[in-house]
Amino acid sequence: MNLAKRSKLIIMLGAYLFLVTGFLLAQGNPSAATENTSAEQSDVAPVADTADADSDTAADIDTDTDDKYAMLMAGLTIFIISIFVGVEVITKVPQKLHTPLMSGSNAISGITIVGAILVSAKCANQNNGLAVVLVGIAIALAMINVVGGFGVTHRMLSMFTKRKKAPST
Amino acid sequence: MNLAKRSKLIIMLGAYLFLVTGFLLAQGNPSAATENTSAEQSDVAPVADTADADSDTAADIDTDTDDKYAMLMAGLTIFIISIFVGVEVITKVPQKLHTPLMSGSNAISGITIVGAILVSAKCANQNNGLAVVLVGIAIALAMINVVGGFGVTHRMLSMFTKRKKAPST
Amino acid sequence: MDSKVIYDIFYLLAAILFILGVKLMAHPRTARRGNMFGILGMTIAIVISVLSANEQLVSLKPFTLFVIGLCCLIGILFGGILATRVKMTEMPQLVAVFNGIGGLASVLVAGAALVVANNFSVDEKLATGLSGFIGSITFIGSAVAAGKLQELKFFKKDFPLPTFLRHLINLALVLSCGWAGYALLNASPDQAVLLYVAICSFGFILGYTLTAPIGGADMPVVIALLNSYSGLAASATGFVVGSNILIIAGSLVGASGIILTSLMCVAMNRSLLSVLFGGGKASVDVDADLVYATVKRTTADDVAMMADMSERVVIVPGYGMAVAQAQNAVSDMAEILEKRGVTVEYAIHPVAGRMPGHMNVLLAEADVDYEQLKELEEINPTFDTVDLAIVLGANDVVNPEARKEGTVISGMPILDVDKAQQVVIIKRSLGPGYAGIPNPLFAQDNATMLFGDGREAIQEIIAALKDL
Amino acid sequence: MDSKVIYDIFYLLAAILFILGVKLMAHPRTARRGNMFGILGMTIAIVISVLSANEQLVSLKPFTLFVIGLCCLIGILFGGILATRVKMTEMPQLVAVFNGIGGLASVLVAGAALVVANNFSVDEKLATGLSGFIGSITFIGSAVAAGKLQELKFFKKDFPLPTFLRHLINLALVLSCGWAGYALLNASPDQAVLLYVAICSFGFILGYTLTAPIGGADMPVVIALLNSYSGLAASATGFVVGSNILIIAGSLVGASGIILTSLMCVAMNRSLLSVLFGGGKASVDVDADLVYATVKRTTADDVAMMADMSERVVIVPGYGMAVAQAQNAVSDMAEILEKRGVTVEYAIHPVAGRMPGHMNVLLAEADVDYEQLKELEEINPTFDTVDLAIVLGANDVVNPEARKEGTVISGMPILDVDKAQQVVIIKRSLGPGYAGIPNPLFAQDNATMLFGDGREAIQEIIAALKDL
Ligand SMILES: NC(=O)c1ccc[n+]([C@@H]2O[C@H](COP(=O)([O-])OP(=O)(O)OC[C@H]3O[C@@H](n4cnc5c(N)ncnc54)[C@H](OP(=O)(O)O)[C@@H]3O)[C@@H](O)[C@H]2O)c1
Ligand SMILES: NC(=O)c1ccc[n+]([C@@H]2O[C@H](COP(=O)([O-])OP(=O)(O)OC[C@H]3O[C@@H](n4cnc5c(N)ncnc54)[C@H](OP(=O)(O)O)[C@@H]3O)[C@@H](O)[C@H]2O)c1
Repeated sequence: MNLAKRSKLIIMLGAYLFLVTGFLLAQGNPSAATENTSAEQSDVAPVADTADADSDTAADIDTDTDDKYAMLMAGLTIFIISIFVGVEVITKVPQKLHTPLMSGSNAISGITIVGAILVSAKCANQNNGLAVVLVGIAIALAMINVVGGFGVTHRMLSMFTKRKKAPST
Repeated sequence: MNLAKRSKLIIMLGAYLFLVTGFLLAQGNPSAATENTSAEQSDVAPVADTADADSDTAADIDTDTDDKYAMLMAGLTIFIISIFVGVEVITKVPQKLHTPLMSGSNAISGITIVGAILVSAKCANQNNGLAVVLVGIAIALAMINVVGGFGVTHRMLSMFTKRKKAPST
Repeated sequence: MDSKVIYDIFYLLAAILFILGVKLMAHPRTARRGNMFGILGMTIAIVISVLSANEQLVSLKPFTLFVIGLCCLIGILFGGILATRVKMTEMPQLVAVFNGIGGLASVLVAGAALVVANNFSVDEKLATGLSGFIGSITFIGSAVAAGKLQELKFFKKDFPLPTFLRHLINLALVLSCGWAGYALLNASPDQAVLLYVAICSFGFILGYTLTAPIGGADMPVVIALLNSYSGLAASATGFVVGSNILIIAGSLVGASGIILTSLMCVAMNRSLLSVLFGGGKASVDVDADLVYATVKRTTADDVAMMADMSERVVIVPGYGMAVAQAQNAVSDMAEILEKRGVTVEYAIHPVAGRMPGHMNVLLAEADVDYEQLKELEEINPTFDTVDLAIVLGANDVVNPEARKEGTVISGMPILDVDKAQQVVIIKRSLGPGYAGIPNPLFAQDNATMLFGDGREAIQEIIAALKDL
Repeated sequence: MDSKVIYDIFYLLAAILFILGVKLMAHPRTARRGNMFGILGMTIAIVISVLSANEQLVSLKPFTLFVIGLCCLIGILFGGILATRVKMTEMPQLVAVFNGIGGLASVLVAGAALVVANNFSVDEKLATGLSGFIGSITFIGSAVAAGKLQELKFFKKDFPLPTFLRHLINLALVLSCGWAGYALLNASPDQAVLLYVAICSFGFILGYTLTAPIGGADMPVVIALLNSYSGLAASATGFVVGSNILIIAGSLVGASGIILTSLMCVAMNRSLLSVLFGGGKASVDVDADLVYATVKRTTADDVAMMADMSERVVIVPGYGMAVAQAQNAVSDMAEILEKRGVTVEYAIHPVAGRMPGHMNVLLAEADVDYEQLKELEEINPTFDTVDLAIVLGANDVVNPEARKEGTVISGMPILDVDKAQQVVIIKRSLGPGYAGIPNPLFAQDNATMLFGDGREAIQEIIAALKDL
């Protein structure tokens, strides 16, 4: 148990450092940042890029990139705290339920279907029918994951709750 | 224990509903939203308000208010997940450590000092010396909370770890 | 931008340290490390916030930095004094004081943010209002609680208004706050500040009217609840200034306070509502004289003799031990008994004393090994093999009435002291405890009373033991 | 704006339902409700996402909605078939298949998002790259794992390359991915798509080269790890499309997978690295013939007699029970014995079978009451009061060699079956189990072997019991 606890800690710190270094790498790359801005300027839709120029001096004005950055940071925060919740909650699941836990959490990972559906709208708005079909495949796959995972978990758990039956032969 | 568990659930759902209704109330109020925009226009610094007008039609452009909203939502998410972490972690603290837990968590609530320091910069940038002094008081108070809380917790916990000494008389 | 990234990562690290710190509180062995994690996290957060404030400052720079530094120093000074000087028996009050201070800080920060804000959105205004409301209630409520626990005169007098009127006033205040908060959402900056002041004023009054009528003994529940509030206020402030670390830390504290509150209520078998708004306590209609007709007295010499002849002695401390500050004497007595071959344990009831874990802290202060402290579930099944139970200033937590229906403590789990071979109860009189009802244990066949102040009585027993 | 608020609140609700769902998995009684919470959360999330997509659609609206609907139906159909048709013994493979499917979905979503993105920031590109990388490894890795567990021919043949070259290839692939990912950050939209395809291709190859050399029996660990990866891929996708619910749900799954992985490794007393990159298994240098010199055989009739005369029988199932699909026969046998007044229990080792909780699921399928299933810590101290232990297709988990130093299973906690009065081991031969080493238990004085397929042997015992 102590070993498990220590490994938990290490895993969490590891995941954290992993993300953070990757992120720092991306941010620390100045050419990336410029490329990023220029990509934004070639944007079809009118983005408020003018504010970008003088934003660095004024202290409390949120610019577009600042906000994107804030969202990323919030996402990272959510990610890490959720991992804590996950670790706390999952270590309480007893051994005998580990197989249903595995298939159930598997089903939850089918949440990509939400991402797929959201992206499908963007694809359609660019009149990219092919992209829509590709995303459609993703939706189907994720749906298999969801339905199959929850279904099989339910099947297993139903067995767990049943009481002993009369002998079959 | 079962009662405690159920009350936990209720508490969490309650906190959630509380926040959500409050929030919906604020959002659902159209006059508030307009007031909000006009306040923004009277802003000293140049904010990219022009983008606001046509932003509702284009699908994937983030506007200033949209981003503020997204940040709020992220904050709410972080709040709720942190409450889950808190509940999971704190229910594991044994009874005998409840007094140190109370004073320790008390010290953590002194985190407002960070808010105070951040706001102090804004106050100073507006040349509002009085506001700085007010925030200064907040800093001092929060610091008392932090130092006192952690200090007293440390004092208590040091007692817990000591082994039995020789009789004093 | 680059430094902002680093700052934010450090804030996140601080949040992680807070969570890990609380996690490590789960065991006495690791708890100290947990506190250190908390200190480290807080230090990181403060340093980072100063750095980022320094970066953002464009005017009044030296002045502001000076104010920040000075105020930090003042805070460290006073906080340090409080932390080191205050007696362990005054812990409940101290926690209340810290709570109140934290709440006031939230009020000030949110207020200042509102003053200097130029484009607060609706939700930020909502958060500001909440922060002011919760913070101000916490401030005055905690002050009242601390005053009551310290038994200051001012807080002792009964609340003059009848219950119904009180509820009406509270309702009116809450509604006023709600109205002010609603108006705040649509207000212009100048109006907003005025409305905020109004909310806080209502909050201050509410803090008094809500807590003043609650009995001093119920204060621990109130303190835990206010602890939770101070966390929520910090969270709300986090929404105001847009800082995730405030949100995370605040919600941790909020969760901690509410859990402790509910644990206390469960252990006392009372609902939170009955604690806060009264109505839980029935009047005493048992005749104490009748109950106590067969009470027997004993002397310190006899107790010493009994203890010396026992194989297993269990000490049951209660609020009276805290009042008499008898923890060191008790620890000494236990030591002497152990040297004479007697096994000594302590039975700790979850709500013995006046705050959760109260007895544990006091006994730890007196260097009692925490392995000797047994919780209720652990020791109750073994009470029939106990030769002598010494009840020291405990009353309700050993009252067998709790097993009956229809008393104010019905359903509260108690220590089964009455099953021990011999019971000695040390207290100053036959007066009741916190719940205000007589205790039939005192009149039981196997029970004898040793009247006197807790510490003096124990010291007499020690003297008698040394003479044996 | 208004509908967005409502959507987001429902997303948050879905996230809460996921967390509560996993929380409720903590007990068999509430686990089914937990699964329902998960289903509810997922339904809410999907419905909300369709609503919001519908709102955002400005062109190709009917087509897109049709595609979404059709694909959902296809998914439901196939998912439903898989969920209801697959045998319980094939659960590990099925979980692997689902994992792989989830990984591929992440790859496709992140790719599509990249194709249609017009202003991806650096961090979004990073998240896209990660999503593609993790997702593609998960996809092929899971396919290989499923194939090996299903014992498909294609996956059976040994990996042709020597270890050193293998490591070199893996390193080269990882570095290529790293390079492509780095280039992606600065790339123009068109280049970005190409680079993304490159990352995924490398990821696919890596998925094969990493998992192909791992032995079939180590697959469960790999599957749990890939489960974790599929969650991380979903989280990364969440960063790409800017959706908190993906981040939360993904990190829950990520945590779950990694915890199961580490639990399995701890229970097998092996490090994750040795599982993934080999090197953990020593060659067998114990002479099996010598160990098995004193092995005694028994017959089904004798076993039936012994069982009938016992007061307490413990059944120790292992991987062989799964292979023989003997769970129903076992349950029937236990029922008959119980009718004859024998107490029957099951001793479940943490890594018995080929995935965590494998035996529990099989026995639950056979309607065994979960109260009868005892975990290692619970039953080990009582083995000396067991009259008869029936080891059914278990080998490593009852191998006393684990108590010695220097064997491949040294340090792994085992079931103390050898302490029972009588032990009967049912298996087809004296062949080794997963760890590949002989088991001295089989030759012990109090042990007898019943050779044969697990189910047939049990059925013979049942027949013999009925004849008694
Ligand atoms: N721990 C918590 O968190 C918490 C929170 C809220 C409420 N409470 C309540 O507090 C009560 C705690 O029970 P308890 O048994 O510990 O205490 P109690 O029932 O309040 O009784 C304390 C006893 O100590 C005696 N005493 C006072 N000063 C003394 C002194 N100097 N020397 C010797 N004896 C002295 C008093 O009797 P004399 O006056 O005759 O000496 C009194 O009967 C419970 O009813 C509980 O519900 C606890
Ligand atoms: N549970 C997990 O999560 C997990 C994950 C990874 C690895 N593992 C490993 O898997 C092993 C599990 O141990 P275990 O004791 O359950 O299994 P085992 O050690 O692999 O032994 C299984 C035994 O079952 C017998 N068997 C196979 N088919 C049979 C049939 N049809 N009828 C009767 N017997 C049959 C085999 O002997 P014959 O060929 O002579 O019949 C074999 O010796 C451990 O070493 C563990 O480390 C477990």
